[in-house]
Amino acid sequence: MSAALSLILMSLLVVTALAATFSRDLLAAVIIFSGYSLVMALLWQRLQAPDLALTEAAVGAGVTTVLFVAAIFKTQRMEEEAAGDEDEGEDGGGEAR
Amino acid sequence: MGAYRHFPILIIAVPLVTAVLMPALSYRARRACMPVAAAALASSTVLTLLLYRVVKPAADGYLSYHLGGWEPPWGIEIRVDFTGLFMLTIVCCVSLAALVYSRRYVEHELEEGKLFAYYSLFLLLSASMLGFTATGDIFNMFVFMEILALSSYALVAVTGRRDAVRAAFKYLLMGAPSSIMVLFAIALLYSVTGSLNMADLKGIVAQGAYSRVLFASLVFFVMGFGVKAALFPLHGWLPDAHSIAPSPISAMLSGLVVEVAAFAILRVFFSVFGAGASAVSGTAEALGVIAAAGVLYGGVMAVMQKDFKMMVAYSTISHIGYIILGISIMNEQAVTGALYHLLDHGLAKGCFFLCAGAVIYRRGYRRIDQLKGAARQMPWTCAAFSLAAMSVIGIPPTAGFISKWYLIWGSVAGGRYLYAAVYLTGSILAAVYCLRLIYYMFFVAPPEGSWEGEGKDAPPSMLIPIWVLSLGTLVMGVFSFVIINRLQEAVGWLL
Amino acid sequence: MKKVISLCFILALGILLLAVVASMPRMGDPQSPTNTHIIDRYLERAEEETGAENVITGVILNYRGYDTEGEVTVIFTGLAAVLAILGREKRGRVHAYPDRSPVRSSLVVRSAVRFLFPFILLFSLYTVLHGDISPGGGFQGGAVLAAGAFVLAAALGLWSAGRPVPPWLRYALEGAAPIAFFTVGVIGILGGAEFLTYMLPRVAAGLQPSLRTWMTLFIELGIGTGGAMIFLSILMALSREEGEPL
Amino acid sequence: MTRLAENFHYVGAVLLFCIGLYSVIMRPNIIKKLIGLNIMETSVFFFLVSLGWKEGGIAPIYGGGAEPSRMVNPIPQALILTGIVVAVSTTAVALALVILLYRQYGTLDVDRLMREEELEAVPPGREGEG
Repeated sequence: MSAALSLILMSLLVVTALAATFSRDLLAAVIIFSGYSLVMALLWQRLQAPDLALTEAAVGAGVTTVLFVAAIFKTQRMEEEAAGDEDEGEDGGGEAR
Repeated sequence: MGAYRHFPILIIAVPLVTAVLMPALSYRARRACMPVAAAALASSTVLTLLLYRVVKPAADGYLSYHLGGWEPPWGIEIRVDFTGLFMLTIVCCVSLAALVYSRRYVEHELEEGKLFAYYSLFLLLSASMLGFTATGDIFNMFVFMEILALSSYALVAVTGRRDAVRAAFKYLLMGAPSSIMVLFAIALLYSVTGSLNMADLKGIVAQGAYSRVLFASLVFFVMGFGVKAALFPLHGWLPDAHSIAPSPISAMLSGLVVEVAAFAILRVFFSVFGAGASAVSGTAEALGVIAAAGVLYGGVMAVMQKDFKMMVAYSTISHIGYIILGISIMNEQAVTGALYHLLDHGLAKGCFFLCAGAVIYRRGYRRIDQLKGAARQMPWTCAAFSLAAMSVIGIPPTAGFISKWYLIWGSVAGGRYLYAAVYLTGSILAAVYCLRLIYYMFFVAPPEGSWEGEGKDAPPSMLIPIWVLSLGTLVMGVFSFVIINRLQEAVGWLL
Repeated sequence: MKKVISLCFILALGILLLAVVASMPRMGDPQSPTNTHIIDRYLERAEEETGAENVITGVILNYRGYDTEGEVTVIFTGLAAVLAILGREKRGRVHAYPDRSPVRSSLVVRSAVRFLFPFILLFSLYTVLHGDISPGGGFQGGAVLAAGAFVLAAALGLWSAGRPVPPWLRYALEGAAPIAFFTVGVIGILGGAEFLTYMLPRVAAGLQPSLRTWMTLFIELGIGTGGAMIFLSILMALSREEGEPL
Repeated sequence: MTRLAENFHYVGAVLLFCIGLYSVIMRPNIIKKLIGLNIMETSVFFFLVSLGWKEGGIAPIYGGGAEPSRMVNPIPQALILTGIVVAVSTTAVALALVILLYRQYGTLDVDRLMREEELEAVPPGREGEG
């Protein structure tokens, strides 16, 4: 197998992982994570693991993502601003007491 | 051998499949859940006790079961050796007691729709601990560890109260990365050995190649299991989870779950890497220092607590330090003491949490100063607590004395006088926090209106498990000769 | 302060791991321990010993069948944990769409999903049944089926996704995989061999291979349907409305 | 150093592991922590898959005249299949906890949760709770 393609795929993995980590929009982060799983599945296919590629594409990119999305719709979509000491959170959970 | 051959798998598989059947059972006969669960655990207990007839503390005294008939390095093996059998017995007995206790307590505290999930998870927790202890395959150990972890997260949160959910989440946030670390450790180990079977691994590790990778693997194992065992700097999740969970679950978590993780460290040290491996001796040194710090930290924090269950939780951190310290000294007496302390800790801490649960069940009191004069209303509970407390402190006829004796003997024999001093200091701290409670319970007049009432002690279905555990510490202390020599012999073969 | 310590910890771990990687066997080296120690038997004899052309299926169901039993128990534990935390959904009270949107998705999406779903179903069935010949197997197929059902749920609403399987059947099938394993395991013991053995000495030699095929198929189907049902139930429980009685 | 270059798959796995760990430890948002957890998990799987690969390897499936000697190691693949299941189960449990946590605290931010905890640690008038 050609190392170059693997390297490209791996750098794509690192980029998606970083993007998922730093995006403020949780929904976007989850979708990026789904992309990460797909790239991972491709890489596994290249490493001669078709069973795993199939499973990762279905579970990592499919099931996990949908579960995340369901949870995000039950909670909130945007990451909160960093909790400083005197911030006025829009939900004000801490200050209500 | 005969039918004994199949006992190891049946011990694990019967509670496991019963757990899976629980939802269906609750659909047809809700009241039957608890008796069926108890029957499954009781059958495991009986099978475990019967195994003492075939498993001997000798080099080839273990019972090996080849799943699917595939020989060990290729297939998965369940290997019950004497130390493992000892741990299996502890798991069976304490979880059976906690399950019997659960009935009154949990049906009082949980919504009815969640009961089947509770019993199902309870059985999964016990069965996974049995599988985790008995397995001879390192990846299989990881699988059972995950069942254990998932069920314990859920059981902490099962009441659905604010603080319970938060405690469970904290537990998960530390527990899940630690599982991944264990997986990474397994991957590293596999990368340089190509094997997953513990006995096979021990042979390959002894050849000494790739020492750097092996060292990293061991560090990851210790970090991973250290979180699960609440080893001192990684204990952050424990006080909340243990004090907020329903009391029978606290007893399971404190009496068994952390212990099983400590036992896993022992397994990794002696059965996977082998006491002679260079990685082990270096790691053990560092581990000893950390564990000694944990003994003192847990003890001091326990003295400072105002909440009964919180105090017991910190005491757990201290006692896990005892066990890990004993393992890290790595001589026959100290490891025997550590193993015996597993038994003592399981019984005594289980009893403590069940007592706390009985008080909460009757009165809803959690704070220590509310326990003043508790013996007026709940003499039996308080007496059982005192007996277990004697074991935690290490007063002679109890099991705690025997285990501490061996631990101190081991540290002196190994020339670690400082560690012996740590053990003694830990005992003094234990005496402070336990005797204060006993004093409050028996010798202080209760404040107006707090303990007179109708004067009922806990119901029998709660008192019996409490007393079984409490008397267990006494019996295992008085009759320690039944097992401790054989245990020492088994440890001799392990090292 | 805490952040600095954490960062240092991560960095230290990373450097430790890089040092480890530098001293590991070369990747892909046919002489490395992983490629020499015990795998010859798996690669050369798997087909005759397990009857599966796909060595991975052979390993999963035969050599390491007990791990797979643990694995299916893990998902069951996941489901039991979710139910213990959130409770089972009540029929008809789950919002039609996971995203609570009252607006139905567009006709194009709905038709496309309706058109695709039978193919996903077919593919997953193929994956389950052909697991021992081609890539795939019980869990892979179950995951594909669950992913397909999730797509249906996202486009048409949860109850449309759940409708093909009535709740009582779904509840009954959730435990299918561990029970299938246990059954086969006990058959193994009764057949005079070990737990999870497929070739039973007490059965006539001519029948052994076909019995093995049937038991393998039974387990594969158990894993597939069990896995898919559990995922569906988890999604339903996650979408359950708050304040609903259990 | 040459070994690092030869083992660049492993280096990638280590990098992803560290990114995941960073996300778990440093990001205050719970969903981010869970994504980080999944990244950590897949990085270990990636490490294992690379471990099983062999130069010029083929997938370990007979048929079509595949030679066993060229097949890649099936064991890591079998392990990862189990690992994937474990990962998704953990995620499901964690998400269930997240939903309940959000219902009760109205936030997904760990720093805020900690602050609530400190507020609750003062226990006046909650003796009655069991």
